[in-house]
Amino acid sequence: MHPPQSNRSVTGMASSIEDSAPPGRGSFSRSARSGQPAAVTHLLGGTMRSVRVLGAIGIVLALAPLVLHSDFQLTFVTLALYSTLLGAAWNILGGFGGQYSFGHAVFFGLGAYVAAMLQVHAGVPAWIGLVAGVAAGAAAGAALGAISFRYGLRGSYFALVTLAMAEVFRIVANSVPFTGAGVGMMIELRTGLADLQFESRRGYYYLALVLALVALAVGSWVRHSRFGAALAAVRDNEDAARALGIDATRVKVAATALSGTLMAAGGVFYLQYFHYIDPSLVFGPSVSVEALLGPIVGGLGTVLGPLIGAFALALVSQIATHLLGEAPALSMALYGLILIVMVTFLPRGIGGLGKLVRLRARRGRDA
Amino acid sequence: MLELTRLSKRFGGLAAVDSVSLVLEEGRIGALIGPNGAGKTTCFALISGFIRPDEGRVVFAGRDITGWPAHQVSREGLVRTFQIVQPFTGQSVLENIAVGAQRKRSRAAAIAFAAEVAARVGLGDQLDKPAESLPIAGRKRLELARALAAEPRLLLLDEVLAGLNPAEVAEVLPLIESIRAAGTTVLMIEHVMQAVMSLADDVWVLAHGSLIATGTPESVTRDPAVIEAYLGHGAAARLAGAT
Amino acid sequence: MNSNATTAPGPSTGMSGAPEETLLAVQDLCSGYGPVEVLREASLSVRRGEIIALLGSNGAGKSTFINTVCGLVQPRRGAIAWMGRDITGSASPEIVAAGLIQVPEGRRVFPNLSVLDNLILGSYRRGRGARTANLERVLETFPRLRERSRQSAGTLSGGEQQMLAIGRALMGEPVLLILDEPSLGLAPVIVEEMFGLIARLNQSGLSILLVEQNVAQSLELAHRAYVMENGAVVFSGNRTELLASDRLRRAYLGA
Amino acid sequence: MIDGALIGAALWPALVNGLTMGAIYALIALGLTLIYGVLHIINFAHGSLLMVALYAVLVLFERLGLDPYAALVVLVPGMFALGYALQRFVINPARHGRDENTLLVTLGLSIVIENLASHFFKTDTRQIETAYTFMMVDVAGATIAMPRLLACVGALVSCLVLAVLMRYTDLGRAIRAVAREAQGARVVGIDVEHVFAMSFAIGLACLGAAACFLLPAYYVSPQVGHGFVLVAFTVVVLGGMGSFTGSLVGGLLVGVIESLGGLLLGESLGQIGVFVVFIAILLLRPSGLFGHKA
Amino acid sequence: MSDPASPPLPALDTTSGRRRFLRASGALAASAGAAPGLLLAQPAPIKVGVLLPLTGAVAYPGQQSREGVMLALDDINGGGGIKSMGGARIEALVADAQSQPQVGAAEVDKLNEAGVCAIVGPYASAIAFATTQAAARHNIACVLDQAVADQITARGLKNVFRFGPSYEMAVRTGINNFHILNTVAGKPVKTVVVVHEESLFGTGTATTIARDLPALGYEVLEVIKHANPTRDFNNIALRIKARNPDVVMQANYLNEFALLLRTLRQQGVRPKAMYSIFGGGGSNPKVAKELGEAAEGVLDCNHWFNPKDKRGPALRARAEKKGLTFTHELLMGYNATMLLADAIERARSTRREAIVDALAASTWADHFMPYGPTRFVNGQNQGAQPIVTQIQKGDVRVVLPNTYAEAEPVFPSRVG
Repeated sequence: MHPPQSNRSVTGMASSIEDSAPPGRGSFSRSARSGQPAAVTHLLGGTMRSVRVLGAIGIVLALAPLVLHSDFQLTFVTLALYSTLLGAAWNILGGFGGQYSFGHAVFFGLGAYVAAMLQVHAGVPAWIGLVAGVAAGAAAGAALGAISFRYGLRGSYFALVTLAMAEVFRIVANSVPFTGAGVGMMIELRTGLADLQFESRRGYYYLALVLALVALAVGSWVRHSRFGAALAAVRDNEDAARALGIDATRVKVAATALSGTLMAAGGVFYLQYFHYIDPSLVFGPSVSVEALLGPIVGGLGTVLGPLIGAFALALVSQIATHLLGEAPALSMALYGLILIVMVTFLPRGIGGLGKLVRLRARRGRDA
Repeated sequence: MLELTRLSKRFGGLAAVDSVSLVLEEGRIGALIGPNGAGKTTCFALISGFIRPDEGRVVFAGRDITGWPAHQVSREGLVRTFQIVQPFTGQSVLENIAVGAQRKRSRAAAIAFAAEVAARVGLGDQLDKPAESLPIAGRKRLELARALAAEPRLLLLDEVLAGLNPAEVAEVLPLIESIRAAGTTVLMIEHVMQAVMSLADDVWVLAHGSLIATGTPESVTRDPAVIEAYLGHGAAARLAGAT
Repeated sequence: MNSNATTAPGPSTGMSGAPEETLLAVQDLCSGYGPVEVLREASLSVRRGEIIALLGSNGAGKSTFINTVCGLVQPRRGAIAWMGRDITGSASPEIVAAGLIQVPEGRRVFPNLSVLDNLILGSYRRGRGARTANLERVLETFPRLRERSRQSAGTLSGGEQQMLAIGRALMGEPVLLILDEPSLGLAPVIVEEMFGLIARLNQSGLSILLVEQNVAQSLELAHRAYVMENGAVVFSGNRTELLASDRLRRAYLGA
Repeated sequence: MIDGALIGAALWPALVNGLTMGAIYALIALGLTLIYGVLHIINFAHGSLLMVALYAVLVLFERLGLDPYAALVVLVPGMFALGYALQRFVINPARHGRDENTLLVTLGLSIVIENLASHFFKTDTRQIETAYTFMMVDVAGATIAMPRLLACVGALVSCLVLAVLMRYTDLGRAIRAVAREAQGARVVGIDVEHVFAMSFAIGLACLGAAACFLLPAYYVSPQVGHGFVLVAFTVVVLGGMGSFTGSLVGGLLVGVIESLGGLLLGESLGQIGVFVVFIAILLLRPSGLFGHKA
Repeated sequence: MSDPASPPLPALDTTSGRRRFLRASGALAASAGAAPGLLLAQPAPIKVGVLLPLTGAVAYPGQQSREGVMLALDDINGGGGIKSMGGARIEALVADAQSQPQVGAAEVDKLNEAGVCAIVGPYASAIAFATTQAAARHNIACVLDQAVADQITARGLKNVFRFGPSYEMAVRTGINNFHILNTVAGKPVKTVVVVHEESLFGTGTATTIARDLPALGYEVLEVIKHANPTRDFNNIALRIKARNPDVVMQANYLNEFALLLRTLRQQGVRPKAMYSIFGGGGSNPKVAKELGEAAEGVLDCNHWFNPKDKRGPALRARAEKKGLTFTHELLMGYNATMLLADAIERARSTRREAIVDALAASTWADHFMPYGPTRFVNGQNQGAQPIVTQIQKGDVRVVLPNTYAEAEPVFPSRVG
């Protein structure tokens, strides 16, 4: 697999966060305040724009429960945010870093299991479980990255090794006694903020919102930071990056660790929400697939891609069910079909749509 | 600034670079020339840490950097460009250059500095263009700008003029001269002899992996061995006869 | 590169007996990759029986020109006529079938296939009937390939790979053979052989379009030459005219 | 769990079992390695397509009374045609030169196929019983069921047929050529797009053959493919992506590793052996046992 | 296949990221034709959620259960609806949990919004953990069709009711029943090998068997765990052959059960008996038919109806007439629905609290299961028990306990 090209823009809100040039100003123009070229001010302003857009999204979503009286709608958004979290985690490595993992369940499962084992075996409070689970994800990310990238794995080889790693973890979790083996683990029902379990849907909603926003913010940081620039450089051209003094292996390992950290948070959230985990549920391939589907559909390597992708997929699923609800299998097949059609006609994900439109517009003007 | 001692690299029995030794003094522009396939680019890869030499030493600014990984060589201040330009596709011109600039700077400072460098190489009005949309000349400039943004002490330029038309070449020549004037030592691989003639202080001619001539541009271009290496056996005599 | 053929006989300068039929006529061809336009209105023609040298510095657009003519790169503007027929935009299998075959830069032999299989694939667009005869002829021309016919192509030396690439092209019964930098990276003695071979092929009736760095030797052979700069043809003429014009020195040595 | 005498006695039969199972893996992986080796795509729909073939064999058996082995005559060309159409009209148009798109499309395909299967065939497990289901053959002390032995022979023959096809036909040569040197292939006039589609088609034809040999010894359900996908990938990586000899040897090896792993570590934990080998190969010799260096 | 406490290996790809809305389903049509006279005065239908895995890894048992629910609704609505509420029909809102807990939980919220008064489902324990809790927030009664994991009813949730035996109860009964079979036959069986699948259901069963059997005088020679799926059972068969146990006890899913059975026969392994607990294979008429000889004599301790009550065989006949395989999932889906209908009848209301209270106070005895009157403690029906069936002459026959037996057990049965 080749490194993906970064999509520098996404539709709607996203374009304001990414790279749309200020309207009415050519690239020659200098911004009045700083005397710098517009492109510079624009790029420098990326962080602020991200903060603003994410802040706006955060505020809207934080206020949403006031409008969303229906529990179902609340759950729908909660699960879409949970999906966003997984997607944003994967996007750090897969989107910004160009390394496709098919085994992000490793980190997810580790986060969930570490948190569960601490709570069940050691009676540790859930918050500490969260921290420990997330730390485990970071450590696993660093280890897996170090092993894979030290050996120079890339493309499909990296994808396959992560896939196999997840299987190994699943089998081990299935076999050793302290994970409860195939029986799985169940945490005690104990609602309260201290236990990270909530009586009402809103509690989980806000937990998911905070985690998703943090993950998106990390994505935004990566997009606009030195580290992210190095990561994107390695993705786009590893040799050129090395020639400019970037330690490609270290950058990729760090990205894997960061990605693993966020993914593990997703695992802990799953545990706190559903209280029961078993090896197939948390180390199974469907977790990995859920993590990669959103960003690819939404726009790889963009800040808002995971969010757009997660919500779009959730909607597509609803539409499919709405159309063919009588036959669940058929509606699922329709979902798959829509996925294929989307890939065929939106090759760069929904995020690529904006770029395409602008390109067409520019061409139109030229003609 | 740069000293190569009996540098050698073989690929499957074939000597790509065969015992090359040279010394480039600080503040000079050196040129490595020779026909296609002579081993020039391999030589660059050996110097810049992309390939480990089989034998020989690379000493840069008094420090033995033989076998160092590429990113560390670059951090020492020895930065190369690529013959086949390697832009970070999908990123804008400004972003591309900023990657070079960010080694010693914050992201914001790197971006600001990148804009300055872009202006120096004549890309000041293309900052927000996607790198892959640049024509060849633009890409070459970008390649140069990115390396310059890393503020090298020694810059290795691999055919930075190839594919440019004479007007474009004429624009880039002063640029390279100004790089040297700003204190950067330059070693270039170049086919465009016009550039070598007007820029280089020292010229090394490589053919089939070995050095066949060393000297000033004037001396090497008159060297029959060099002409033969370039234009083929007997070319020197024929050209002389024709003109 | 038969060792028997060491010295290249010079071209039949007056082109005596060569019919004036135009095989290939390229008019104002433009093409490129993505946003980059490489070819800018390049024109060229080849008559039957000719050896044409296409010269120019690195990056001048020679390979792009060839690839566009052979249908590997989509032309954007301009016209390509082959034996009087318009083939602009035709797919490469069709063009190969019509007898316009190139030996690409870097040889591009199939490293995982045996020498024999490489050659057989050369006649992919030809009937099975012709294959045996073609194969016999090519192996006759390249005894080295016969010796190594069972070996995989990846294990051959550079020179042998170049022979194989030419042999493979000959298997397709070309009318016009396009050679893209055939001497690249070869030892001088092999280069000599190479030019000898090209001359012999031409004498046997094959028309040749030769892209070469080795200007002197190319010009020895060529009936006419074109010089490209920046995607356009800036000069065309015969050897004497070219050497007189100083265009070459400018193109290669810049001085 | 570990008992020396028991293991000693079971070692030979376990080895034979592993080899027969491995032959089936090899056959399934053969298609995958071809598709990977030539098109460089990871085909996530491979398992689902195997499932389609298995259902086809089942339907032919139940409705028309066609013997599974006789069904080869229908399945091989049928799956071939399906493969050609899929690559030409579904996978290729969506690719846009981006590997992640291929990934999504094959993923989408597998979702579509599996759910259509569960809709039309229901979700229960189906198996067939033939006259030879319980026929046993003695191989130097190890007893093997006839369908398994036939599957093993079938896999070997299929590998051989494919090897001959690859070695001695123009198409085979073209496929091998395109796999490594697509530009060179274009130069000699090979229609590379057509070769891509043919490779996919042959890959699926292998699945068709695999299904005919597998069903009498196994079962089919809409999810039956999942159990084989990862194993098939392991075989492909072990043998070297794109290598047919590799996929045969890799399949047999994986079968043996799995069988011995099960014998020594238990059938659940024993699965880990395969993946450990998988990871080790990826790290230490990513070109596999027979693959070319990347 | 009996209740998997958790679904086996989730689909590689198919089900991720999907959220599904419910749909109203066919109960309407079923009742419409039943009593045309009542149509005019028909009160508002009573909405009941049917939440089952209809796609994904455990789609088959989920769909089977749904068929049972639908048959029950036919009976209820065809029999005049809920009489205490003026003959109100029960309308099923079917939702697909896609074999995933998170989807199941989300569906609960949707069912809540659609105004269901109770939920039947969700077959698998792993999904039930999530759905019962989600339902608890809305105080919606959850009538488990299977979901046998004990922990589900041990969390103090007031809204959860399991009509059938829990997993612990079943394993205990299973072991006792086996001991009875063996004792009556003069104790021909002394040694046991246990084969089980690797998830909650198989592992838990095997652990209990291995713990409790020695106390009854059996020697457990080996406990063999296998993955889902296991593609090749030859090694396991060889191990069993080498151990030469008197009986092979199994706790696994249908696919592996059938493969093992076939392989044992191929390898000529013939233990004196094959006995599975919640194995499902031994009580599946399709397995009995498809595997023929190989399945003959297999014993299963599982959910099954009282064959002496005519309604059981009648239900089976009806299902088979519809082209369905009659399995215990279907049976338990039917029962859960009937239990709920009884509670609604007594609650005289669709108020959720009323239904929860009615269920908790349930004394339902008018069923055709081998249970006594219903009595819930912490949501578990105390009288529930599995019974032992045996495949005899290609069909499933109840052989123990004697009260319900329709045939003499063949023990030892010489399976193989």
